[in-house]
This record gives sequence, C-alpha cells and structure tokens, in this order.
Amino acid sequence: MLLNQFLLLSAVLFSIGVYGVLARRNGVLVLMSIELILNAVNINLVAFAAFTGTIGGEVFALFVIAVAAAEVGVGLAMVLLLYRSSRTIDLTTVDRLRG
Amino acid sequence: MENLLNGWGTTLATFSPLVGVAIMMLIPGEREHQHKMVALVTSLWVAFLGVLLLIWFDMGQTAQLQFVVDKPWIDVISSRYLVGIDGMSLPLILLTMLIVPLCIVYSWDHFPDPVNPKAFLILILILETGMIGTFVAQDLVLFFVFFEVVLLPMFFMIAVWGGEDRRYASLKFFLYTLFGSALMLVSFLALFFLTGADTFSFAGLSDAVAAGGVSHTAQLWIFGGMFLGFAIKVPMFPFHTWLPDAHTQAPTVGSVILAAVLLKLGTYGFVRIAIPILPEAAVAWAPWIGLLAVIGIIYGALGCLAQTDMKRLIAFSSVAHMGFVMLGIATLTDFGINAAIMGMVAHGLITGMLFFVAGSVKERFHTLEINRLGGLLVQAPRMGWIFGFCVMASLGLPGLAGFWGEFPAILSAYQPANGVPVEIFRVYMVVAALGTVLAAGYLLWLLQRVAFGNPTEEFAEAPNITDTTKHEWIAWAPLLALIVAIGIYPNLVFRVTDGAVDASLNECLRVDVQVLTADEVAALGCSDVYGLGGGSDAPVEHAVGN
Amino acid sequence: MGLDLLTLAFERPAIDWHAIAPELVLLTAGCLITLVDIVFLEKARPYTAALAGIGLLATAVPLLTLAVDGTDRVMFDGAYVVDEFSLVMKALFLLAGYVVVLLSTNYVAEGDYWENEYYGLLLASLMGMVMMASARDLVSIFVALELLSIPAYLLVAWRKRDLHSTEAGLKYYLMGVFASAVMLYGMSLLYGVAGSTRLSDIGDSLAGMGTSPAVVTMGIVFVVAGFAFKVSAVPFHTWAPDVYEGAPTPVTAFLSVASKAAGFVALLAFVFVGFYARSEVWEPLFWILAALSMTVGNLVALRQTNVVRLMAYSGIAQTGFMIAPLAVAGHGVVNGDQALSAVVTYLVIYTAMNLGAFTVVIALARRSGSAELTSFNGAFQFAPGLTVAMSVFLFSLAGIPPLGGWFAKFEVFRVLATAGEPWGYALAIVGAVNSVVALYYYASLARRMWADDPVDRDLGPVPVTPSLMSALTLCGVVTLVFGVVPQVVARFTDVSLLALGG
Amino acid sequence: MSNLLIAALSADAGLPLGITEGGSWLLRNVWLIPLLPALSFVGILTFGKRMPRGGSELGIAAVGIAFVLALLTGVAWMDHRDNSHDQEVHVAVVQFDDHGVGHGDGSEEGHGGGHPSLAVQRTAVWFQAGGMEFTVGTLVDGLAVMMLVVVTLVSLLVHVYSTEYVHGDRRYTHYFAFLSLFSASMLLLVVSENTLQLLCAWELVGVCSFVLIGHWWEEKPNSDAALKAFLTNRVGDMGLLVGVTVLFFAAGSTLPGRFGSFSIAETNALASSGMLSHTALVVASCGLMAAVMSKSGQFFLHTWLPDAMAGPTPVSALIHAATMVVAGVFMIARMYGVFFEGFQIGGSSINLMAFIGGLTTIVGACMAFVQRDIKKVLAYSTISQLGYMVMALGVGAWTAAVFHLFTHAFFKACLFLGAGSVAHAVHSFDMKSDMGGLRKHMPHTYRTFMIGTVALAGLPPLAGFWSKDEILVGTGGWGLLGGTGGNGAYTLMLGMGMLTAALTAAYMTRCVYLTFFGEFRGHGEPHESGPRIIVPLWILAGLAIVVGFLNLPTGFQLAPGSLQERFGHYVEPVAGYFPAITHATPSWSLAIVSTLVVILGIAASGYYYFVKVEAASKAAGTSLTELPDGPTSRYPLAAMGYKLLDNKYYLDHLYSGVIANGTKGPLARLAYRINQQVIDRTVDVVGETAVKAGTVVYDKIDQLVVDGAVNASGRASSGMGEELRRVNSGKVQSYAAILFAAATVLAGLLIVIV
Repeated sequence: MLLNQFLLLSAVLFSIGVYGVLARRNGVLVLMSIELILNAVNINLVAFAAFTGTIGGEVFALFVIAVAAAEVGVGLAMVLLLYRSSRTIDLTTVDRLRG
Repeated sequence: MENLLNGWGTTLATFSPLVGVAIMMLIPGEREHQHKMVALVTSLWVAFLGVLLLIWFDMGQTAQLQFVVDKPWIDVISSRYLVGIDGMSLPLILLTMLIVPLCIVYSWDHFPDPVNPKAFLILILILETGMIGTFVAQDLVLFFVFFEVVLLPMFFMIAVWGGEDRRYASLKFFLYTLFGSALMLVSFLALFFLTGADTFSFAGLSDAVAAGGVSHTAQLWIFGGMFLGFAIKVPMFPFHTWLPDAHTQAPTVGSVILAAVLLKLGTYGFVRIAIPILPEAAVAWAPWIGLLAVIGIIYGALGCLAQTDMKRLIAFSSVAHMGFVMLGIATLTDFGINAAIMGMVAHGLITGMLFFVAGSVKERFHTLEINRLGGLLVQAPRMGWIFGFCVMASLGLPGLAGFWGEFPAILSAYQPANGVPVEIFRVYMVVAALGTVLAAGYLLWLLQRVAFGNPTEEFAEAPNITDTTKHEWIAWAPLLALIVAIGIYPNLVFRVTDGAVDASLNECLRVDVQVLTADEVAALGCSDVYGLGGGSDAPVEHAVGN
Repeated sequence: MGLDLLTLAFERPAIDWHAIAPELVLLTAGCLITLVDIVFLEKARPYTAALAGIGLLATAVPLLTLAVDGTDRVMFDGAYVVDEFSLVMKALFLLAGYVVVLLSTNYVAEGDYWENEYYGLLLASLMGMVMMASARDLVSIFVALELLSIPAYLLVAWRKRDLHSTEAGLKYYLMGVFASAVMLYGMSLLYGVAGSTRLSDIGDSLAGMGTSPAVVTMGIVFVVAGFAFKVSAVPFHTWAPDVYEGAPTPVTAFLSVASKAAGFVALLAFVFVGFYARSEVWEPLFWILAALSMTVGNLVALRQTNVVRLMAYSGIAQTGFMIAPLAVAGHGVVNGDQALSAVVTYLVIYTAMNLGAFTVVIALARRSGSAELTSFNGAFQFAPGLTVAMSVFLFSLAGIPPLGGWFAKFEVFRVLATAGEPWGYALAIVGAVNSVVALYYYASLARRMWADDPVDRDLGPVPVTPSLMSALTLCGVVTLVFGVVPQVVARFTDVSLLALGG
Repeated sequence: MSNLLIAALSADAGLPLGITEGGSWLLRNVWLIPLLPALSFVGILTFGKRMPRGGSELGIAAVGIAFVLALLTGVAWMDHRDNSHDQEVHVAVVQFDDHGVGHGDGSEEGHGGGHPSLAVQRTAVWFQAGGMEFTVGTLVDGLAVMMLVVVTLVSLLVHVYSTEYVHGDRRYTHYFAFLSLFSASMLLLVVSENTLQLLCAWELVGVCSFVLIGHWWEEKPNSDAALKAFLTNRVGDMGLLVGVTVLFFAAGSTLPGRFGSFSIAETNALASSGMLSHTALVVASCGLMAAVMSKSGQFFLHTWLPDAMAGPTPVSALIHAATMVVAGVFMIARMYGVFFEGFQIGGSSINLMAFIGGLTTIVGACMAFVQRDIKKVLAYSTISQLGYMVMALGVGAWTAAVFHLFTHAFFKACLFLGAGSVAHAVHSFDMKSDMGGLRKHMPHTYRTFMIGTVALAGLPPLAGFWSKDEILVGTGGWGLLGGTGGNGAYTLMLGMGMLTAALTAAYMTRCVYLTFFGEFRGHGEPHESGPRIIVPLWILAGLAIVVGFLNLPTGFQLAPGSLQERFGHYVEPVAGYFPAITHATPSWSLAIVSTLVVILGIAASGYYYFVKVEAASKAAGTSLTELPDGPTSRYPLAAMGYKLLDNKYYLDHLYSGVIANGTKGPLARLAYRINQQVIDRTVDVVGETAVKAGTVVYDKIDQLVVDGAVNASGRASSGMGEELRRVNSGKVQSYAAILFAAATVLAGLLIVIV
C-alpha cells in the first residue's frame, strides 16, 4: 500500500518544518519552514483522499494552499515591518515584550 | 395570618436599602447632608419594617417559615427565590436592622478618613441588604449569593477607610472568606447532585438527605466543606487570623458591623444549613467542632492577654466568645443551639458596643495603645462607665445579655445530643468554664488599664477629650438598653428561637431514650451514629449509610 | 477513481439565503468600508467607525429574524449550520464587536494611523468569527479560523511605527501560523481516519471504534492544541501576554474576548460533534489544560506590574475555568449538555465583564498614557465612577455575587460537582483555590484604585467620551443583570449541540 | 402557675418537697424586697446627681422600706410556720416507676421533731429553651426570711452611716447607687428559688463588690484589689458553674419530660431521697464548695478578702463582713440536701467542708495577730468566723451555723463600722502609728467596739457566745457530762473551734489595746464621730448583746421553755427539701469550758499588752505597741520569734508566751509569710503566667504558625508566580517550542495512558 510512504514523507516534512520554525533565527526562513509544515499537511490530505476515495481532502488541500498564500503575504509584510523598525530580521532579537 | 407584609415583607426589607443606594447614586457627592439623611431614613425605614415583621410574626409558630416568598429565580439550576423568616433568623434579622441605623447615626459627624460619606453610606446600605438577605434566604444558592454580597462592601470599608495596615488586612479578610465559601459552594453543589433532589431549598435538601441516597462518607465530606466555609466566617480557631487584623484596621463602624452581624453569618450557617441538612455528619464532626471551639475559648483568651492594642484585644475576645457559641452548636442539642443563637445576639450587641467605645476612644486619644491610655473615667466619666458596663456584659455577667450566651452553652455541653460523646464534652465544659475566668481576667485588666487610674501624662492636659456626645448616646442607648433587657428577660430571644431550633433538629438527635421504650426507639429508624441502641437491628426504612 | 470524480456533474448546492444573511450583511458592511476608504480617503475618516457600528447593528437584524424563526438550518451537507448555539454565539460576536468599535473610536481617531483599514479589518475578523459559529466541517472551520486570524494579526501590528506593536504582531503571527499548521496536521490525520471532513462524520467514525488508535489521539491532541492556542490555554498561552501588551488596547480587548470565544466555539463543535465518543482522550486533556491554565495564569498574574499583562494572565486563568467543564463533559448526555451551556454561559458573561474592564483601562489610560499598575493608584480620587465600574468588573471576574461572574463560576462548579466523580471534585477544588488566588490580584487592583495615594499630582477628573460611556454602561448593566437574575443569560445559553450529531 | 405544680397535681407517686404555693400575701410577694433597692439603683443613677442629697435619700428610703417589709415578712413567716401546715398543697416531684422511691406516699413527715415547715414558693416563667420552661421566683422559708432581715437591717444602717462617712466624696452618688444595687442583688440571692437565679445574683453581688472595692480607682492598689477580688471569685464561680450544671442534669435524669431542673427544692429533695447518683452529688458538692471557698474567703482562696479592705469601710462592713461573704455559707445552707449527701456529713468524723472550715478558722485567726491595719485584723477575723460557719455546716450543725451567721453579721458590722469611725477620726487604719488611747477621745465608738469585741470573743451572755457554743456542741465531739449527739463525732473540729475561740479572744484583745488604750500616737486631735455614725453603731451593739437570746439552748433552764430554740424553730426547715439532720444535745460543761478558754485567751493577751507593754511604755515615756525587746518588733521576721526562746524574760512570759506569743510570734508570722509569699504569690504568679502564656501563644503560635502558614502560602504562590513568569522569555521561538513540546508531550502521554 502506498499510503504509508506518503505519510512518512509528510511526517518527515513536518518535522523538518518544525525544526526550521524552532531553530532558524532568520524570520523569512521561519516563514518558509511553516510552508513546509503546511505542505506536509497537504501531502497528508491528498494521500488520505486518494486512499479513502473521497474528494474532501483534495478540496481541503486547495483551501490550505490558497490560505497559505495569503498568510505568507501577511507574514512577509510583518517581517518587512520588523526590518524597517529594527534593521534586522533575527527573531531572537525580538524580545522587548516578556514576563 | 393576614397582614400587609405577607408575601412581600421580607423582600421589601431586604431590598429597601438598595433603593436608598439608588437615590444616593443620583445625588452629587458634595451634598453630604442629603446623603446622610437618605441613608438614615432608609435604614430607619428598614428598621420600621423590622418592627412590623416582629409584630406580625406569629410567635405561636416560630418553627414555621413566615412571610414566605417562593418564586422561580434560576430555572436552569432549579434554584428559587425562596425567602422567609422563622424563629432562628428573626433575632438576627432584627439585630441587623438595629445595628445599621445606629452605625449611620454614630458616624454622622465623624466619618473616618478619607471622609466621603456618600460612598461610605452606600457601602453600609449594600451591606445591610446582604446581611438581611443571608438571614432570610431559604435556598442554598440564594444564601450563597447573599453570603458573598456582604464581602465586597466590607472589603472596601476596610481597604479605604481602614487604619495603617488596611491594605494587608482587607485582602486577608477577603481572601480568607472567599477561600472558605468557594469550598462551601463545592459542598453545596455536591449535596445538590448527590441527593438528586433537584432543589436547593434547605427543607427540600434536608428531606432528601433524610430519605437516604447520600452515603455517610459523602455526608462527612460535604459537611467538611461547609464547615470550612462557615468556620472561617465565624471564625473558629485556627481560621481566625484574619479577624484581629480586619477588626484592628477596619473603621469603627466597620468593626461594629463585622462583630455584630458578619461573624454571625458563619454560625448561622451551621445552625441553619449544616446541622439540619446533615445531622449524621454533624454528629461525627461534633467532637471536633467542640474541640476547636474550646481551643478557641482558651486560645482567644490567651491571645487577649498578649495584646497591647485595645481594638485587637476586643477582636481576640470575639474568637473566645464565638468559641462559646460554637460549643453550644457542637452539642447539637436544642438547648445548646438556643444558647448559641442567644450568644450570637448578645455578642453582636456587646462586642458591637465595645467597638463603638473603642472607636470613640481612638477618636479622642488618637491611639488605642493600652499602655498609653488610662483614666478614661476621669476624663470622660460617662464613657468610662459605659465601657465598664460593656466589659461586664462581655465577661458574661448575669443580668446582662452575655451571660445567656455563655452559661447555657457551658451547661448544654454537659449533656450533648445522642451520638455525641458525653465524656469528651464534659471535659470541654470544664475547659469552657475555665475560659470564663480568663475572660474576666483580660477584660478587667483592659478596664483597669484604660478606665481606672489617672490619665497618663501624655493626655492629662489634652483639651479635646470630651465626654460622650449626643450622637454617641443616640447610637449606644438602644444597644445598652437591649443588653440589659435581654439580660434580665432572656425569653425575649429564647421564646422566638426555641420552637424553630427544636424543629430544625433531627428527631434522632433529640429523642430521649430514657422516656421511650426500645420499640419506640426502633420505630424512629435512626442510624447507628446516634448510638440509640436497638435502632440498628430493627427494620429501618430510611437507613442511611450504604 | 479520479476519473469518476472528474466526471461528476457539478450540482449547485442549495443555499439558504436567510441562514447566511448575517454573514452577507457583515460582508457588505466590510466591503462598503473598504470602498469608502478607497474612494474618499481622509475624508471618510470620521464616518468609518459609525459605518462599522451600523454595519454590526444591521447584521443583528437577520440574526433576530433567524432567532424568531427558530428552526435549525443545515447547509452544504452539514458543513454549515444555523442553530440555537450558533445564533447565540454570533450574537455574542456581534455585540462584542460593537463594543470594541465603541472602544476604538477615540483611541483610533487620536493616533495618527490609518483609521479606515482598522474597521475593515475588524469587520473581516468578525466575519470569520460569525462563520466559525456555524462551521461544522474541517474546511469551513479552517477557513473561518484563518479569516478571523489574519486580520487580527494585522490589527495587532496596526500601530506600525511602534516597536511594541510590531513585535506583538510578529509574534502573534508566527505563533498563530505555527499553531494552525500543527492543527492542520492534526486535522489531516482525522480526515484520514474518518474519510470525511464533516464533523458529524468524524464523530460517527470515532464512535465506531472500540478504543482510540494513536493516530486518533494524536489528531485530537493536535487539533485541540491549535484551538487551545487560540483561547490561550496553558501551555499554549505564551503569546498572549506579549501580544496583549503590545497591541492597541481595543484590539487587546477584542482578542481577549471575541477571538477567545471563537476558539471556544470551534473547540465545542469539535468536542461535542466530532470527538464526543473519544472522551477518554479529551477529558484528561482538558483536565490538564484547565488545571494548568487556572494555576499558572493566576500565579503569574500575581507578579504583574502592567494592567494589560495582568488582564492577559487573568484571561488565561479564566480560560482554565471555561475549559474545566469540558474535563467532565463526556459523562453522558446530561452532563455534556450542562458542560456545554456552562461554557457558553461563561463566555457570555466573561465577554461582558472583560470588555468592561478593558473599557476602564482604556478610559484611564487616555490620561495617564500608561498601563502600569501604579498609574491606577488612587483612581477613586480623580475618577470615582470609573473606579466603581472597574471594581464591579474586577469582582465579577473574581466571581463575587451578585456580579455576573459568580454565576459563570457557579455553573462551572455545578458541572464539576454533578459529574460525581473524584476527578471532577478535584478540579473543583483546584478551581476553588484558584478563585481565591485570583481574588488576590483582582482585589489588590481594586484596593490600589480605592485606597492608595495617586502617583501624580494631577487630580482633575478624567473625561470619559460618550462612546466609552456607552460601552461602560452596556457592560456594567449586563454584568449586574446577569448576576442578579442569571436566568436572563441562562435562558439563552442553555443550548445543545448533541442534538446535531446527525 | 408553675409547671411544677401541674406535675404535682397529676402525680400519683411523688416526692414531697415541703413547699407550697400558698401563704400570706407578704410571703408570696417577697420579690418586692429586692425590687425596691433595684429601682432605687436605677433612680439614683438617673436622678441622683440632681437630688439634694445626691441620691442617698433614695437609697435609704428604698432600703428602709425593704427593711420594714422584711420585718413584716418575718412576722408573717412565724405565723405561717406555726399555723399553716395542715391546709397547704404539697408539691411533689413526679418520678419514674423504675427508680427507687425515697418518700413515697406524698404526705409530709416531719423529722427531727416538730411540725413540718412549708416553704412558700412562687415562680414565673423566665425563659424557655430546649422545649423546657425555666422559672424565676422566690422561695421563702426561715432561712430566707432571716437573711432578708439581716441584709436589709445592716444595709440600712450602713446607708445611714455612709452619708457621713463618704460625705463629700466625688462619687457620692455612684457610691449609693451601687450600695443599692448590692442590696438588691443580695436580697435576690437569698430569695432565689433556683440555682440559676442564685448564680445570677451571686455574680451580681460579686460585681457590686468589685465596683465598691475599687471605689477609689484612681489609685492602682485599689483597682488591683478590686480585680483580685473579682478574679478570685471567678475562679470559684467556675466551680459553681460546674456544680449547678451537674445538679441540673442529675435532677433532670429523674424527671420525665424535662432534661433538667434548677429548682433548689427539687434538687435538695431528690438528693435527700437518694435518687441522685452519688458521683454527681460529690462532683457537685466539690464544685459548689469551690465557689464557697472563694466567696466566703475559705482557705486558700481567701487572699482577696483582706485586700478588699481597700474599699470604703462601710462597704467592708456591709459586703465583706456581714452579708456578701456569707453568701457562700448561705448557699451551703440553701443546698444542704446536696451537701449533706455529697459530703456524707451524717455519721462521719471528718469531711472536706468541715476540714476546710476548721482550717480556715485557725489560719484566719493566726493572721489577725500580725496585722497593724485595724481593718485587716477584722478582715482576717471575718475569714476565721466564716470558717467557723462552714465548719459548723460541715459537721451538720446547720442551725448553729446559720445562727452564727446571724449574730456575726451584727457584731462584725458593729466592729467594722467602729473601725471606720476610728479611721474617720484619725484618717488612717494603722493601729500602731496612728491610734492608741482613743477611748478618751471617742467614748461611744470605744464602748460599742468593746461590745462587739466581747461578742466576737464569745463571752456570755453576748450574742457570739451562744452561736459559738452551739457550733461547738454541734460538732458532736464533746463527750463529757451529757454533751453528745450530733451527726457524727467531729472531735477534730471541736478542737479547732476551741483553739480558735482562744485565738479570737487574744487577737481582739490586742486590737482593742492598740486602738483604744495607751497614749494616742497619731497626729492632731481626734474627735468622736457624728450621730449618723454613732447611732448605727449603738443599734448594732445593742443587737450584738441581745440577739443571742433568740436561740437559747434547750437545756438552758434559766429561760422558759417557750423561749428556747426560737431561732431554730423558725429558721430550720422541716421539709422534704431539707435533710434529716440530728441535733446535738447542749451541755453545760462545754459552755463552761469554752468560756474558760476564751478567758484564758483574753488573759494571756491582756497580760502581755495591758501589763507588760503598758509598763514598758511607762518606762519609755511613749506609747508602745509591742515590747521593745520582745520578739515582735515591727515588721519582724520569723527568725526573730526564735529569739524568744533565749529571752531572759522567758519565764516571765511563760504565761503569755506559750499561749499567746507562741502562736502569735513565730507560728503566726510563719503562717503570714506563707500566706503572703506562697498563697497570695500563687495568685499573682497565676496571673502573670497567664499573661506570659498568652504572649507566648500569641507571638509564637498565632503570629508565627497559624498566621505564618497563611502568609507563607501567599508568599509561596507569589514566588511560584515569579518563577513561572520567567518562562515567558519574550523569544517567540521558545514560545513555539513550548507549544510544540506541549502538544507532543500531551499527545504522547494520552497515547500511552488511553
């Protein structure tokens, strides 16, 4: 059965994404890592859709892709804003609010 | 019984103060006189209603709830607006209605800093609603709501108008009490759920518990939760530490209301809710309650002996006095609980008076350090005598109200209710009797240091030390008169409470095994905890404890 | 198989226009504001707030007609549902939104940021929430979630020249996107198990299993984690204090109330429609979340020096209370019903009192320009009315009768106690202890306002703008009425989701 | 109508109480007598300051009317006692079937000879509690009537006396107000129908005593004395509380439908009939005895009484000699049924009560030797005499004790008022430094004081002789020449009584010498007091002479038989509520021996003072109070007493030395030292310890542990909050890490446990 391989791929992607989110200091790279996770989700969804013979997963994946695009737009704007105000996109420097 | 107040008298009396509050809200803060008048008229109106309630109260049926209102309130939780007055609550309601106008009169010209009469009086009136509400409520949820309503105004009174250490004291008071009532609420809910009675009314729950369905263990736990809530409010040792702080820091009127009424909410909870609904658990808890009560008596007295501050001393004496009340309650006998209610009323009048006097002393001398005071009788003879009078009343002098709270409580401890260990309570009795000696000791010591002798050098020439003022007289006279009246004719209170207390107690607690035959005892179907013998092997219909 | 799908003729789904009328009105209002903004630019500035307010009120009209009509409406094979529960929640979102508009008018107008976008974004986010109330399908829930989140990210970063605001926006964004990614992963697993994105199908599918396979557990936990993030439950709460502090205060109010409610709506839909049969998984999960949220939120709140942060942690603790009923909701239909209505009741009352508290914070901060606790010292001397109002809200939050909060807490305790199992009682006791801890900082704040000496010498009265006054009155009256006559709120919040299982 | 009576009417089997609801108007309305001074108390407090004589006239009027009423009541009682025992309703207690029945037939059986006396009881409902009605009322019998007369009479005289004595005092009005209140309380006490009422009145007289001792409260010693008096009494009252409680429930266990009974008549009758458990009676008796010890100044709770002399002298006369301090004695007499059974007075030779009484007489008398304050001499004398009464009750000589109470009231009041008169003249109570030779300056005071002294010493035919003699007879310990009988053979008590008789005579001789003989040692010129002081003195002196004849012994052939034992006849109850006591037979021989003992005491002490000291004074040219080279110079130590043994005048002093100095010197001083250093010190130490314990408990337990726990939990929460706060580091990626870690850990956890 093909499903397991897809799921495995998805899981690996997910893990890489999570690692990126947690470990990269560059804001843009973090955004990309999140995209990785979303793609892991998409792979999952499509694989399951194929496996169960329903179209819900594929539809869902399309939605995720669309929404992710909007999200990343906003995200890049945020990073830009950060860069404009503090001349860096290193996330570890963003810790004025704490406690 | 047909009269005007049937059906709405209790409601009117409970919520009238809020009408006054609403009016005062509309008056700008700077019109102080108008505020005072509105507050006074409101409280007098409530007192007048109280008198009407008293007149129309059917003394022949004190055990019956009268002026009952039963309306839906929160359907989703089967809680109803169920209020009424019976012999147990009437004295405390009237006490509340009396104390409040007196407090308003007392503070007429000398509001504590930061003056602001509007806010102060509004708080007093809200307090009044809460206090009366607690005493009339016959539904656990309603009771809980009123029980808590009282907290807020008192918190603000201490926090805003209090003494040096008010920040600490007010929070301590608030947190302590809320802690107790939160667990108490959990108990209420557990009771509600476990009985499956689908009602929060006292009577309904009592019946439901009697009919069985709540295991003995569960009853014990539920009683424990209630105990914590009420005991903190009383306050019983070792939950008392909020009291001295709260009393010391509260403004005079706050202390008076706290002592006169608020502490009674706890003891009232015991006699109104915990014991009637869970008699079996009460039997199991009674020795422990009694133990804490007598520890409180001795401990409070020892605490008093260590004090250097007059108000703090009086506060500690409350711990001791409430110990007597709780001892009476712990006997679970009709007589003991009557004594307890008498003790509540007497303590309300007497300790209220003592706090009034302490407040007046503080106002004149700007200190309550016992070491710095002296010769009050020289500088303000009338006040000195009043103080002496209150001290005598407080130490339980016969002929004054305090005696009737103290002696019958001791007496009742000799022979507690069925199932409560007699020997232990006899020991308690002797210890409590010892407490009366200590009480005399610290109170007379206080009297001697404050009132006798010559004024200390510091105040010998102080010009502003005047004798009792007009407002003080008006505020104090009713209390003094009642202390004497109840002292001489205690039936003023006992007559009202006796029937209701009797009815509130489970048959098994009261039954006199010496009078009945074994068969008759068995027919009562009492559970084993009452130690009646014979009851266990007979076929018992409402056996509990499965 | 793929071919079959392709050859399927597209059938236009039946659309109940009445059912989606509120969304349509709201959409129209949002578009209108954007249009006005584009066309009139600066000149539109004074009108957008009014437009937003009117738009929200107009949305309430179809809501009322739907409520009067009273029938449950199901669309898109059950992916979108209009029932009692969703109507109540939609009304809550609209009212909360309206109050936020009231709070925002002066705040937004007085800063030199672009005002019109603000209301457009706000309405968009509200749109997402209103949709969320009806969503019963993974896809619709996801879309609604993103619709409410993305404008919210922007709102938080709205003061774009302010470093704090930017930082808050960025954090919120990153955390939000990450959380929804994790959630999506969980959703994909659930979809895989059930073969359908509809919650009711997932519910049926999960009910059919004897035990919970690891994949289901993982899916449930990830989905719950995503929404626990939204409602800021510990340990998914870390963003909340920072974001609350950095965001414009009206937006903070919005987040703390509406956004949290939206998270709960989704959680409730998941729990009662999707996961109900797997109570052995989510009951302990919610138990842990509730206990942690209450305890950590309250303890950390003790140490706060900033009012907004304090409110953030208080909100976290309140979340714990709201989650608590879910920890025993799996004990049969009656308990589930009770838990559901307890959560909804809590949400409604919490919305009123928390918004009220933020109103006072905004009103007082208008003068002091600071949200430090010390700036509240002695407020009674220069702003007695606000102090009284703040006390009402704070003690309501603490759950002191007769203020609304008591009933909310009471309902929670009732559910916990009536479950009749040790875990329920244990959580009730944790809650009881926590309500005391919470009282400490609420009462400290109240005491600070009443009893302490003001820090600065300026004791002139604090002006309260009409819109703030209306917000204050609305919240105050609601808080009091809910407390004295809880039946008013209980009537509406006694809703059921279980009936929609199919 | 009381529930008691209802119970009686429906009873078929019952226990006769010997009380009735009938009787003449006066007997049924004795409540008026306490009421009058009570009203006067209120009146004086309200209007006193505005009245011409500061309210004293009100007090005198009230007490005067009360006295007249009391006299009339006395007459009515005598009539009732002699004529009305046939037609009255017998009130009885209903009892259980399964309990033993004492007297079963409901008829009144007189015991000890004579017709039964029926006490007149009248009750009203006081309050109801526990489903039972509690009554308040009056129980009038001979004892009560006698007390009414004594209290009102002494009180009246003290009132009159006080108008001069405290004239010009700044709290004149208050003084009279509290005199009135005291009279009211004391009168209430003596007519009490039940123990609860008795307890109330008991405490009330205590508080009046407190106020009056502390009358001059500006000086700390005075308020200290007042406090000490009150607190010591409170200690005893603990016993009273316990005793009353035990009796209440003990009686209740035999009464159907009621869980207890405070009724004195019922309790006594039940005790006498043997229906109450012996344990209960013993406990109750011991409890009540503690109360008696504190109130009536019995050894070792007596130390407050001498201190109480800090009050104005008339107060000492009224309260601390004639009336209040005998409340303890009265209470024993009242509850005699209980004590008689509890201590098993009949048929034994020693019991707690008799022993304490006997010990107190000796201790008190010894103390009186070493006082230089005239009032303290009298105070210790009072202690000693109270011991006499208690001892008498302890040996079963009820009538003798009550009779001694009666006579003692007059002569001791006379002595106190005389001392007051002296002090009024010399402005001091110190016999050694400020008195001496006053017989010339104050002839009236001197004479009345002498009469009082002789009466106290117990020389025939004055009052003290008769009552003391009866007590000695009543011990039943005199076997010579026909003096036998009584309730047991209390030989030890006889010896104690004899010894005290000698000691009393001796210390009073000393007192008289120091005060009235020799040369005046004070300052200024003392004058005789005015008529308002002299007249009461003479009235009391006259009574001290004659009242002894009221109870001539039966064997006293000099008087007609109808005059014998009149007091006993009218005062001693012959009723169900009174135990069946056996009367001892009087004996000439005992009377003569006791008189000789008294004379011996006078002679020894007289020789020392009137001969030796007088001679030394002449030699020295000043008025001495002790022999300069004798063992007893001022403030001596016990060691000095031993010098006596080496003294060259030893033989000369054999006469007085062995008898008088031997006791008066070392022994008395040792006793005094013990008194001051041990017993009195104990009282102080107990007080100090209580305060210290209080401080420790408060500082170490309350503030540290109980409160500390609360505060510590607060601090701990706060500390935890601070720690948790650090989790929010501000780094967004650590937040994300927490989020993801939490999600995976929770998922893992649930996967494992589910």
